[in-house]
Amino acid sequence: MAQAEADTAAGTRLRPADAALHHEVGLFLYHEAAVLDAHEYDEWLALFTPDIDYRMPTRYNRLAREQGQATASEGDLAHFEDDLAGLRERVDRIRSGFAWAEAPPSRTRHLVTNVRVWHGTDDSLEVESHFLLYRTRIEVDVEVLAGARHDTLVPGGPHGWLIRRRYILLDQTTTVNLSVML
Amino acid sequence: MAQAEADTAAGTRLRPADAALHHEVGLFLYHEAAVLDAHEYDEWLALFTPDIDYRMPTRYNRLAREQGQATASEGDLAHFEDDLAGLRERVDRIRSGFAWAEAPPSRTRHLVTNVRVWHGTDDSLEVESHFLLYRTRIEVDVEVLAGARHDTLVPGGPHGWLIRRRYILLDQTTTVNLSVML
Amino acid sequence: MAQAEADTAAGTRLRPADAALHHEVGLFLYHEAAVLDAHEYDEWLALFTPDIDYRMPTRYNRLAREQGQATASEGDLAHFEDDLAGLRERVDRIRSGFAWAEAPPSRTRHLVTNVRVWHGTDDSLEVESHFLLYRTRIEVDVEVLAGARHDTLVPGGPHGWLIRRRYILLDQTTTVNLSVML
Amino acid sequence: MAPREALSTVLDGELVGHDGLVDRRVLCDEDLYRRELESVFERSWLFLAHESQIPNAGDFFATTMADDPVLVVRQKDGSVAAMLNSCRHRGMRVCRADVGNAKAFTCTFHGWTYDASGQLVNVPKYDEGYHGELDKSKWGLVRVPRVESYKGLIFGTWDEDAPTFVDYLGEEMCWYLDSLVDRREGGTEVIGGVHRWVIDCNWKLGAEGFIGDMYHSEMTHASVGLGALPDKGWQYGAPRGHGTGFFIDGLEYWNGAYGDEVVRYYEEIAPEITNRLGAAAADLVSACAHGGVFPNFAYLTGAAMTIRVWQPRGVDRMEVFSWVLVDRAAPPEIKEASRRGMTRAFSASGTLEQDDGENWSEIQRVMRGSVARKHPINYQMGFGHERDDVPGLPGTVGYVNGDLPGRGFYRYWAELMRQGPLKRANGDGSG
Amino acid sequence: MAPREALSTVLDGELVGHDGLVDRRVLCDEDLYRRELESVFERSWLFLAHESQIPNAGDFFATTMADDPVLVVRQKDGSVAAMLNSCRHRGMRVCRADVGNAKAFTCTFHGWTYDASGQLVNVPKYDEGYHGELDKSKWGLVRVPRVESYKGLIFGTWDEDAPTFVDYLGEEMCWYLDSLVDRREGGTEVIGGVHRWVIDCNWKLGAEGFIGDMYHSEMTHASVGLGALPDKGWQYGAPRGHGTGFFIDGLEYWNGAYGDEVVRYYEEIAPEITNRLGAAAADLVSACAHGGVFPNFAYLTGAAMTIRVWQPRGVDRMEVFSWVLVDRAAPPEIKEASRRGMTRAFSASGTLEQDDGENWSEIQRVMRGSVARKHPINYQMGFGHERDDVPGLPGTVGYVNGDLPGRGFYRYWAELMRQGPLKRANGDGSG
Amino acid sequence: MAPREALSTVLDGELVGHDGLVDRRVLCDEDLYRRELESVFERSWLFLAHESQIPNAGDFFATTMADDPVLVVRQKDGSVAAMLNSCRHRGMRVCRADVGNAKAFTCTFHGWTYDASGQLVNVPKYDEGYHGELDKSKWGLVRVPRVESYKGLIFGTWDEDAPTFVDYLGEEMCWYLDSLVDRREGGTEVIGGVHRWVIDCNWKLGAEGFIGDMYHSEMTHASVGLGALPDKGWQYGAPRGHGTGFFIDGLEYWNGAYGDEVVRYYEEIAPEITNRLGAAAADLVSACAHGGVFPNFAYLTGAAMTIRVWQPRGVDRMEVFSWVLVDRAAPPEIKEASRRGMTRAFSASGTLEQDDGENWSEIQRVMRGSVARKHPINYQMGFGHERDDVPGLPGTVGYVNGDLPGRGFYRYWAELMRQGPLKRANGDGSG
Ligand code: FES
Ligand code: FES
Ligand code: FES
Ligand SMILES: [Fe+3]
Ligand SMILES: [Fe+3]
Ligand SMILES: [Fe+3]
Repeated sequence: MAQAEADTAAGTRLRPADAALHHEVGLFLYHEAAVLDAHEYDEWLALFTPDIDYRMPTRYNRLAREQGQATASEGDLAHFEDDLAGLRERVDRIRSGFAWAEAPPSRTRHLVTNVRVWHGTDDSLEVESHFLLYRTRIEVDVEVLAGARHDTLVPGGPHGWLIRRRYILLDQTTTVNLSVML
Repeated sequence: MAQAEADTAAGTRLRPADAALHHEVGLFLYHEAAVLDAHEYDEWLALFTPDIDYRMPTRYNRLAREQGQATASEGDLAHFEDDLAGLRERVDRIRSGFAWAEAPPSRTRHLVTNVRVWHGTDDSLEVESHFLLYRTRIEVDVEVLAGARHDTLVPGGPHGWLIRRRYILLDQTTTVNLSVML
Repeated sequence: MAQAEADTAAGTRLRPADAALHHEVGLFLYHEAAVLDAHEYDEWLALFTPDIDYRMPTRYNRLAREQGQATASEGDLAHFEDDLAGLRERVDRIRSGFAWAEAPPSRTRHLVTNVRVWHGTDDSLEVESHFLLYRTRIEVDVEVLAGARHDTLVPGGPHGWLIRRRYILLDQTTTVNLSVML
Repeated sequence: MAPREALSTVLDGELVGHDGLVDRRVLCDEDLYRRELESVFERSWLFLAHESQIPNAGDFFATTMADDPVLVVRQKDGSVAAMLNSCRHRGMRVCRADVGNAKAFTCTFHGWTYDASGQLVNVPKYDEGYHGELDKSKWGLVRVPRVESYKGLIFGTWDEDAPTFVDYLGEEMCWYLDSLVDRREGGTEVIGGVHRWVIDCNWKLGAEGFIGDMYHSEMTHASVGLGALPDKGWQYGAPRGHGTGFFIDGLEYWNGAYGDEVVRYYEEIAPEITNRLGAAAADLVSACAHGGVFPNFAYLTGAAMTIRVWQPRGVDRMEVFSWVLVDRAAPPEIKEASRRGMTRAFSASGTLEQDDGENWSEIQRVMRGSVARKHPINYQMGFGHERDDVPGLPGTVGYVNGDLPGRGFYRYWAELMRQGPLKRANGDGSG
Repeated sequence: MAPREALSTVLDGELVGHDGLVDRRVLCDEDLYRRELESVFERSWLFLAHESQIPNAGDFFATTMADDPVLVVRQKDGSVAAMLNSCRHRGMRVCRADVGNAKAFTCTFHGWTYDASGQLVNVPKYDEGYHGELDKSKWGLVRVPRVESYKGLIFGTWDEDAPTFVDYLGEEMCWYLDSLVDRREGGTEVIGGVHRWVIDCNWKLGAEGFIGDMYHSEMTHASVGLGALPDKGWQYGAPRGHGTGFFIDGLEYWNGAYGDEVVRYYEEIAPEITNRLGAAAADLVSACAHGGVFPNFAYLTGAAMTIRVWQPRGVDRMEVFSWVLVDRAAPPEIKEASRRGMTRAFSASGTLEQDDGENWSEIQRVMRGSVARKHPINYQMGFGHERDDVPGLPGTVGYVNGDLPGRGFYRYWAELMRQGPLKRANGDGSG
Repeated sequence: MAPREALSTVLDGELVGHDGLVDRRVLCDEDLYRRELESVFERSWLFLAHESQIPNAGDFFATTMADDPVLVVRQKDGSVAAMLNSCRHRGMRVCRADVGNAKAFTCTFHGWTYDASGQLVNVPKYDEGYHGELDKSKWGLVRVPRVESYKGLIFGTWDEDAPTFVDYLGEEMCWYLDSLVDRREGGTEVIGGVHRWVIDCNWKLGAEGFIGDMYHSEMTHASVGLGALPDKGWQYGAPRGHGTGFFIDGLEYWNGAYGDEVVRYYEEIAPEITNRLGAAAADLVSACAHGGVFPNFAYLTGAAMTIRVWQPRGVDRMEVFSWVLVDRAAPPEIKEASRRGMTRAFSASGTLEQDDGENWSEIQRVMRGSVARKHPINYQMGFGHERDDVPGLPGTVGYVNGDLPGRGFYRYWAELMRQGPLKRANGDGSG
């Protein structure tokens, strides 16, 4: 099994969270999606821990026997590999008024589904979800991206949880301009 | 913040509903989606209050400093702006056998996600959700529309709730033929 | 009402499951989606009963007065109509290393939404859900399929439930190569 | 079309016959489409915007002339300028907003800046990079050379030698168009916003439909319960391809569509219309009139009004820009009734609109192969029954259900296609 | 292909060489595609439907001839009529259902109504609008001028001067095709429904594949564990491009694919086949035979049977229409086994089908650039080793793994391309 | 472009003028695109891969030369072979993985097998089907006839008579390119993986941009707070269309972009660069240099380095393949800083990259109609101010903000377009 798939499936060996916690985490992710789609970036940044590790590796078409290498490992190229300063830089950029790729802004819609939650080794939660990112801009252009996210949440913040790690497994190998956050 | 975004985010200052109510409202919205996708229009109309306010404003690409006007205000053009008579007229039309744009009918699939519920000022509920409307018809044509809905529900009806207001924030500025309901 | 729609709406005359059961079934379907998207086919096959009836009928554009025949009945052509041996044969094929349509494999993402659960006549559950199957492969190709699923679950297996019947109502009449499972 | 059949051979043939038959290739042939962009659209007056959309200096509306992006901008002196929305440096779109207010347009690629009139006012590195040698006065945005406003409707043309817009309309069509824009003192204004949607069909299906096709109404719009439509009415076709058609004596028909209040409104304004335009115009307005200005401007007048443009987006796709038009002097509740009524009937979700689109897009789709497109379509209705003696109506007219304007539309289109593109200096730096 | 290289230059060249090489542009050149719609498809017999799909008067099936929409309708007198699914007025598709039963077809645009034979029977406003002058007898739906049924298979052609279908097949191919449709008393019928799916490749990849390519089976279908296929067998290619290929002595091979019951069924019917068609036919049917009628009809016969059409949808896309065929006299459980078996193997989800599609679509994709398409593909297998002395088999045949039918397919295709489009009166109102 | 205007007429005109104006049709005309695939791409040296991507025998990388699929494979003897990724039998793509290691490539259609050098080594049914008559030595994969490696960069060309890669570059451009690939002992290597994304614009917008457009940086990349860029610098354009541009004296600029450590790294290696390439090269590397090898290879050098190819995917789309390049001798933390920095700035999600793409794609979109494309774009910056006396810099150079390389790029492009396609034996079986 590929590193990436192993990674996203890791949670399955952990203790599942109960229904209440699933509900709570769902609302948290929906809140995140809402602020992102409303371009409320301060709200969004406030959902991450200071040591957030936000990453989305590149993926490849590989031979059957090399499927284990179909998702890039650490140290190889990623689409995103940001710490908090990096995310803030992206946000500042968009709000600078000079980020032409987002002026006028994309109208995005994050659909978050298949949310599953496990207890981590400490008081953290391991969360898997599927997403579809619908995006339209300027004319009739529509792009639809999809994939899975594996988030690690820790207690904190006004919404009860903060994201400490986000691992995004985008389904595409070749992408379009990634001027939006996932 | 634009009027429309303010509108859809309004609920965030309200008291969140509990898990049980979220569950109940989710089922209500899924039921609505199911009857709509099955073309059971009487069932669908029965889910609205007599004073339903059903609207979907037009949207625009605007300059960065004019983002507040990116969604049309009341009094400007809307894609939908219907009362119950208006909705019934649409339904009657489709069932007339002469609504050529729906003969043969679209095969639609409403995917409702990111459901969040708050208590309104009275016994109403304020509900936000994201949707993706998948639609295929005749040949291999597929259209995918997406957006957010802000519904106001009040107690009533056989399913426990009725929709008193529906505000749809479609993500497109330029659309296709909108012969289906959202 | 068409046979197919009747079929998928059948559950509505049954006793709805409670929130806890809805939660449990949701997790079960998300687990299924996860193993399918991770190509863990043994895990996937283990989610079905030995007498699984897995089917997806063909659909047609019909005249207004012939909408009842818009979905193929039993005995007509189906896209899928498999028993467990049939599903296993598909899985074995993909893993043979010679299933060229899946070498390199599709990167799929099953988004499962609108999950509703009812108690069946025995200790089974009747489950309706909507799905969107996002699929990308090789280059920049993306295909998006959508539809509804009506599953019958019975108690059993390490995950609490097993699928005894799956009826898939795909929204397309004309499809692409269906080398993936839904 | 046989592959690579020379365009000249096609044009020499009878694309538009004198017998009322029209070759279907005019709707689906890619080469004819590229040619009509130049021969038809570059030579014609094209609708840009309504004056009321851009009341203040710096207000702009981004539209297209055919498929070329154009900015329509209110100038400080109150005039309207239109210019190609494409930087003269490397061609970037200088404004990517649909609508707004701006003092200047700064290109996001290298920063060339144009003022509201399109003049090039700033070039970064002008001294170090260009050594001060670029003649800025020659590198302003390409202006639409002729822009005219007709009672609130702003039109422009790329053809410097075009007749005035009024001459282009012709005296007769002016009178018909006035029943839309000049029926009340104060003229018209548009409701805020634009309905935009795409239909996968050639733009001429929309254009010819609004210019000349009342005939489809009963069948196409059967779902909204119009019942039997009035059986009296006329249609008019102008030499340059414009046209209109209308019922007379159909006032009660509006009760169903928009309610009593619009009927009462019409009854109240009928004397004013008669006074301004004559009794025939009041008749015309009393029931629904469709109409269009060649090539791609369309309107409906009557109790409620809409104006629109069929923007070509390739041979088999168009984008509709549609506005709701109201008399400026109408009371607020009538404006509101118009807004809601036209939105319900004639927007992308419109209960009448949808079925027009279904017909047009299926006509287009049927022509993908090689056989259907060989069979001409029929514009023979009322052929030989034209009259020019109907009291109060200018020009040659025919029975409301007929193809008189449609034949005129295609005849004029064919004439322009034979004339071919504008002769124009190409590639110079003078804009 | 050099841009704008004149089509004539291309056609004069050796698109299909006498050395068994085929120019890849036949699969990817847009101009050649437009020409083949006219020169190949309009001149050939095209499969429309199976008789059993439309048993009752008014039953219709909507299909396409190449990419033109056609309605196939059972008439009151039991005959079958086929007509262009496009209104003669402005071209609207008159029927948008895939299948059904109707007494008449009313166009949704202006309401012209055609009866089941395509006759124009009602025109709204005929008196007021048309002044009774439209000759309705000349404006019926465009009929497919020649429709013939061969043992349940309905074919049609646009070419009025075409040979009869049987002459088009040729005596030899008739015999081979009979192993599909005439192996038992009572003939065949189709299971309800049609599998339809699209593959992004030129239609000829499917067509030539079923006509002549047994060679791919072991490699392409390795995943289903066929193991080594029989090594004895033959293939046949007809002068007009039809062809077939089959193993002999491969009966045990079916055990794996469809189970014991179909093998037993075959053993039971073998004497009947021998009796009807000769021992060679029984041999042929005993193992899987592929085959096709030029240009785009294909079939598989053997223990289970399918028929299909490769509908062109542009130069790089086709839509497959596929049916499961059964002997009418077969017991219900054999029909059911066929239905399930063919669905599993040869539908869009088919375990054999999928991998054919993968190969065909990647062949297409590889030709996007300019270099790969310059290198011809190879049809040299078995070149010069044809025989006409195989007992019981009509015509010139070769070893089952070979390119004999493929060469014939392309040779006949090239001949039609050189001949060019049908000469036909165009644009008259006579349909 | 007028429809069907003969290509020759267009080419005789001034697509690329001597006055620094370029006809926009070079970016949007479909026929010119098909011609440039042959006339430009088939005659030029095209980047294939970096040596470090395929270190071991059997390592392969699947790329494209323009839009033709090509496999780049490390041979047992350490050399690199490139071959068309298309089976010689019926054209199937023989390898559908992006990258990997393989001893041989077996076609999934009929099983022809090629070894790592492209030799055809196995043909199923060779005896029974082909009667042993197929000359396998003539049916290997089509080899790219010329492949050369320049300091780690592997290029190939279809033109057997092309000059060597070094001659193609020219002595001057070699020196500039060495500031990318030869600045330290040991040369360079790439970080694992490739960034791939598509932009809906003509490939020349990317290519010319990296070859000659420093001018856009301040405006296009204003969002990342670069502030005022250095005002000193030069650009160079080679006779065969290559080019580069760079600031000098801009070292502090890097602090913001990549942090102190890369600045320190540069200070440390500056003496080595000076020693290897001269002080001018050290200057050049100290700040950001853009550059490109005609037609579609591009790079950035300086504190961090990237190499990329603009793969044409139709006239209005390109796919970018982009790598992060590092000095082999750099310490791990500098390689890591490069990887993260270049990913943040110059991948599909890159904070600089995104805005380049926005400009390019909107330039493309603006040309859909007929008017904008008639107005040439401007490459006049610095025209007539070229110098060849800048100490340390080979060749004719100009001020860093200028169009000197852009003019050279288009002039050479136009020259190749006039020359037309390679004369080449077509259709033979010799590969
Ligand atoms: S393209 Fe507008 S400034 Fe360069
Ligand atoms: S198009 Fe059929 S009636 Fe007019
Ligand atoms: S196409 Fe490769 S072996 Fe036939
Ligand atoms: Fe209409
Ligand atoms: Fe096959
Ligand atoms: Fe840049």
